[in-house]
Amino acid sequence: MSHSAVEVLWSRNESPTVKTLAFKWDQEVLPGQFVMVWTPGIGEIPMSLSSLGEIKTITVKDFGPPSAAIISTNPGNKLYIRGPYGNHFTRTDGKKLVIGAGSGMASLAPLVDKNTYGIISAREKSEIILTGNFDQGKVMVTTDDGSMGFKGNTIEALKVFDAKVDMIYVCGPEKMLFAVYNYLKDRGIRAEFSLERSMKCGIGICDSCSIDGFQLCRDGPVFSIDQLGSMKEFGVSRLTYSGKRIQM
Amino acid sequence: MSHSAVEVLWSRNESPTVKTLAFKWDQEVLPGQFVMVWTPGIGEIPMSLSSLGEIKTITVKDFGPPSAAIISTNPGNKLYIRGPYGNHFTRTDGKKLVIGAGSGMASLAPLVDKNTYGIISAREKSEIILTGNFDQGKVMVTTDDGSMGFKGNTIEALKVFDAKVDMIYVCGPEKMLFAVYNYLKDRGIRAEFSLERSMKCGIGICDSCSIDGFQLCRDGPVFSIDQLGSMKEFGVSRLTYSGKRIQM
Amino acid sequence: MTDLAVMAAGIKLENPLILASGILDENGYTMRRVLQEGAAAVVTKSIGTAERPGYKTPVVVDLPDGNLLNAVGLSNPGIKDFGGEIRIALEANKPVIGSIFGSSPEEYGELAHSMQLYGAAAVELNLSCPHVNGTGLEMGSDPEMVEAIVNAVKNRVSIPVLAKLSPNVSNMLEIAYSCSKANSIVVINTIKGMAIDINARKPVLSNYYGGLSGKAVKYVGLRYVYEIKKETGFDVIGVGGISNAEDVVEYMMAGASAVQIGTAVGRYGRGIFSAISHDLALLAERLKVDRISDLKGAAL
Amino acid sequence: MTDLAVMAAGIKLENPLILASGILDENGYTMRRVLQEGAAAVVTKSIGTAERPGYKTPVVVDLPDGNLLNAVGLSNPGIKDFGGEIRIALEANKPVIGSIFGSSPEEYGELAHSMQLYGAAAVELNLSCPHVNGTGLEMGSDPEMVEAIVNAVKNRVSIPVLAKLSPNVSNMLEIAYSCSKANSIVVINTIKGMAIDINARKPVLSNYYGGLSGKAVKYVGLRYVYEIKKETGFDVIGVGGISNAEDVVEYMMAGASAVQIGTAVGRYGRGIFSAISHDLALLAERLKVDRISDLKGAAL
Ligand SMILES: Cc1cc2nc3c(=O)[nH]c(=O)nc-3n(C[C@H](O)[C@H](O)[C@H](O)COP(=O)(O)OP(=O)(O)OC[C@H]3O[C@@H](n4cnc5c(N)ncnc54)[C@H](O)[C@@H]3O)c2cc1C
Ligand SMILES: Cc1cc2nc3c(=O)[nH]c(=O)nc-3n(C[C@H](O)[C@H](O)[C@H](O)COP(=O)(O)OP(=O)(O)OC[C@H]3O[C@@H](n4cnc5c(N)ncnc54)[C@H](O)[C@@H]3O)c2cc1C
Ligand SMILES: Cc1cc2nc3c(=O)[nH]c(=O)nc-3n(C[C@H](O)[C@H](O)[C@H](O)COP(=O)(O)O)c2cc1C
Ligand SMILES: Cc1cc2nc3c(=O)[nH]c(=O)nc-3n(C[C@H](O)[C@H](O)[C@H](O)COP(=O)(O)O)c2cc1C
Ligand code: FES
Ligand code: FES
Repeated sequence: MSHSAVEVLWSRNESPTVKTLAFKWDQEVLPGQFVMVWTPGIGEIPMSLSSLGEIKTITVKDFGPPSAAIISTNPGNKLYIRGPYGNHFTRTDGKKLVIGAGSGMASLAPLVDKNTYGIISAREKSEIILTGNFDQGKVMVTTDDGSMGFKGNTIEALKVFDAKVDMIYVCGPEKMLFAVYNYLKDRGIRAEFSLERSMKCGIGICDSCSIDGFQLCRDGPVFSIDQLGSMKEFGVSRLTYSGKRIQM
Repeated sequence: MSHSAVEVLWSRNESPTVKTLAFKWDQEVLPGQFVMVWTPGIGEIPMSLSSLGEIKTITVKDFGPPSAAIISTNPGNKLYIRGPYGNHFTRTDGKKLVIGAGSGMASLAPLVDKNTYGIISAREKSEIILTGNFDQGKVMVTTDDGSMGFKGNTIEALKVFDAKVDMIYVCGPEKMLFAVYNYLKDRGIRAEFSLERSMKCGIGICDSCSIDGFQLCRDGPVFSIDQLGSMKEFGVSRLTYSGKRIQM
Repeated sequence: MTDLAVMAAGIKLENPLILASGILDENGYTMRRVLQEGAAAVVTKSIGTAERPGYKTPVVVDLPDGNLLNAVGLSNPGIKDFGGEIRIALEANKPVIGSIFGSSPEEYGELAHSMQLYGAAAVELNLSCPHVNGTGLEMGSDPEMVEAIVNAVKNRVSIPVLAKLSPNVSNMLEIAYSCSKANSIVVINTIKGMAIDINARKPVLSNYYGGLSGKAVKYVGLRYVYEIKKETGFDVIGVGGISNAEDVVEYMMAGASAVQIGTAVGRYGRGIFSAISHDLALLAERLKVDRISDLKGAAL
Repeated sequence: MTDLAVMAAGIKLENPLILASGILDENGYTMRRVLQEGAAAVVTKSIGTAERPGYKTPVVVDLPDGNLLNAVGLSNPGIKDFGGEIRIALEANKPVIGSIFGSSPEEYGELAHSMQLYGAAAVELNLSCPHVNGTGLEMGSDPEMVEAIVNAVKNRVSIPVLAKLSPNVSNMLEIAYSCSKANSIVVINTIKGMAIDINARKPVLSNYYGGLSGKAVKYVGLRYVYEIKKETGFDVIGVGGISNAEDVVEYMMAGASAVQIGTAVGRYGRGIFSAISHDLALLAERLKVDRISDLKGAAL
């Protein structure tokens, strides 16, 4: 048996294109770790866990056929998963800020506690998800079109965010990560970034997820701001599913 | 690495045709268990361990090429062994009698303590081995030709042996075992017999060592008198190395 | 309670578990006991015309992780002296399948005929032993020879004929097609391999080369069962690396009508047949089928 | 201290450990890091003429006991876009061996020529991928085609040529002989296999069939290295199931001049190269040799 078959207990729409699915899986998972979710006949893709209790969840954006297939799994039906894989965010008791864009909020969700602020961005209102995880008044929303919250991008939000925090966690499209990295790099704040790459194997074999010789599926997906500093591929280029190098 | 390479520390002639070889092997072994001893290029045969301390020994009779090759292994050279295999004799604190013939004494040797009597048989004097393991006066020797001890066979010795014992352990040629079995079967004494068969694998795969569907290498080589009572092959027939059934 | 009975090669079996050829099946008393302890049928050791001692020891290498290498070398007493063993095995009142090896279609035919006379429920043609010259794989990699052997045997006996094929070939499918007259195809025999002892600086097996079996070959066996079933539609019996109920179900889903178990019998003891039967019934319940045979071909 | 340097296919290697094709070798930065972390050389992923996405996921199945099944499907960017990756890898100043696959001798020749231009220290011909039609094994099981490919490549490049062969054939030795012009024979590629998920009732790989690699195939690889070395005397590089220093020594004793490591890199991480080098030096001392190369062929 290669995958665990877990039954979907319930699902919930987070936005018109994002859905959370819940299942029972008796496995310890740390924030930032991911699973590979297989839909027989369609494909297998990496998914962060968006809650880590006895009942676990994934929060999936409808993108291509593999993610669409996961989203259309009804309660009572099975998800086929393997993992958990990868390293994890370093937890801290102090004051923290999470910066998430799009479905990137999924992997950040388990980090959110009473002491956590958030900056959540998306193109437009309907794509903003998981704001409810934060305490009242601790979350700042930005949209490209200003249809919700602040009109602008993550960096602009970051500039007006003035609370001092002990740790910043970031997840979202690499362009955003790169911008945040550049903004933070000389500011001496602890920060961890969860990256995305094409992931075929999840177990450090296929090289499709690598960045600067590190395998996202083993050495990542979470890297500290210092680690990113030495990477030549970060924000610059990556390999496609076939292995062709393209610019970001 | 399939076999453990153990260095022969010393060797000692027990008789013109029997030699004991000692080696260090960090492995718990119970009395009656055996190892497979491989001589590269020659063959691999089962050997009981004749002492079980930190320094272990095998006591080998020069029979065919495999046993001759083991015997000619000089101190400093290596034995290639795997195991231990098989079940073992049930130890008891009470008064015991060991009955050994020929190299059968090897597997019985670890059982001998202050409270143990022995009947050792062989065709002639030079084949009598390991008498020194017993306390003075507790061992009875018989030879077919009367060249040492009592002239006669094991059964005749058993008849004159009058001490009451709690357990009898027997090892030697099946003819002898069968005779002892028949002598003891209605006498209500606990007894265990270690059998011999051709042994190719030692791990319950090849069927060459089987008796009545039991594998000597796994279920044996030690069987209780009650187990032997239900066996149709015991003392009657066995398979040769090629698998041909021959009468005993 | 799940119904574990299956039909394989036209033989009704009380459960899908058959003892594979070459493991605990040269002594009639052992076969009888294996049947009494829960196997639905046994395949005998491969028997030839004349007595053969086989290779010198070591004839097996006990590998890690439930794998094994062997080169027993088709040791056998010769067909004339094997009837007695089959007679003893048959006392268990379950099917005994006679495995045979030869060097010509005629010889296979004669051996099969003797097996039928001895009361074998079927005959299994070993066309796949990887470590003996002049038989087994040497004949089994030539589709025309395979066809000639299968046809010769079919003409000589009325009991079902099983053709056991080797994974050590480029053209398994072509060979499978050449067995169209057989009642079932049995895959796989062992994969040719070797083990070296670094202290002795020598191959361990006296024959140097042997056959790999056990847990790791399951994935190779599954592929052959699946591919042959899918392409030819023939009855297929799966063998290779089976050691638990999940493995059995995987093979059945790949299209096997029954399975054979070899190496794991050594590893876990004869009790493996009743243990797997027990687990198989529970697993079938979990998979929501009443009859284990309902799972046959489910993954095709 | 033991001298770990070896000569393989005419290339001097600082230790006998090479990264196998298809594992952590499509991104130049990864190859560079693997070299910096202790591999003596890397073989690139097999590269063809045109870009290929390969198969849909799942492309691997993580099996128990250090085994793996894969059907990546020769995904690659196409030779034109691979020069940049090799350039990055070469920054480690160690040999980079370019693996290629094609569908004709001419195509192999062209690809090899590009690899030479990119600075590859040698070219490895993938004649053995078990799960893609029209290349790999399909060509690699025909001795005449293999000979034509090897000769075409030899005529086109001056760097050493390695022929990587498949274990999924009846006639490996004949194929090996047909590579007489190659500088080394690399064995083995993966063994064709399959895995089934009993809950999903489906083969796991999107391509259904894949290639088995990892610990269990070591015994099959050893056999091929030993047999080819013994019969042909050609230089042989061993690959299949190597995960520790003992495994390396077994392959070298069987006749390998160097070894490649694939699956175990995923299992134990890139650090496996330096870990094995360290253990290899200790093991050589225990075996009383000053140079690891003294063990080459010791079991022949
Ligand atoms: C560590 C990690 C965590 C993630 N967590 C989340 C999360 O929590 N929520 C979320 O919504 N997303 C997450 N993602 C992104 C997610 O895995 C998908 O990449 C994303 O959903 C793309 O959607 P898709 O696969 O449906 O779309 P597509 O664009 O259709 O395809 C991407 C996938 O399809 C296959 N594919 C692509 N191209 C080809 C081709 N040419 N030939 C064959 N097959 C191909 C591959 O399986 C590939 O992974 C995560 C990614 C990573 C790396
Ligand atoms: C559990 C057990 C414990 C034992 N303990 C001891 C002990 O402590 N001391 C002792 O001296 N003996 C012991 N023996 C007996 C020992 O294993 C040998 O069987 C005996 O020494 C015969 O000697 P040999 O193998 O040298 O002789 P041989 O008669 O030459 O050969 C027997 C062996 O040679 C091989 N062989 C035989 N016939 C053929 C053939 N036709 N073709 C190829 N190979 C063949 C096989 O390996 C076979 O086991 C024990 C046996 C068993 C089963
Ligand atoms: C020790 C041993 C002996 C074997 N002898 C035979 C044989 O005589 N005839 C035959 O057809 N297969 C023989 N085989 C192959 C098995 O029947 C079976 O095909 C193979 O071992 C794979 O199954 P397994 O992994 O369950 O062992 C033998 C296998 C082993 C391990
Ligand atoms: C994921 C994966 C991809 C592979 N891709 C290739 C390839 O592109 N070309 C090739 O010649 N071999 C390829 N192979 C085979 C390996 O190079 C190697 O021959 C095989 O895996 C056996 O070695 P191992 O057991 O150390 O992995 C691949 C193997 C794996 C596991
Ligand atoms: S996904 Fe294959 S190496 Fe990370
Ligand atoms: S020696 Fe092979 S079964 Fe006992």
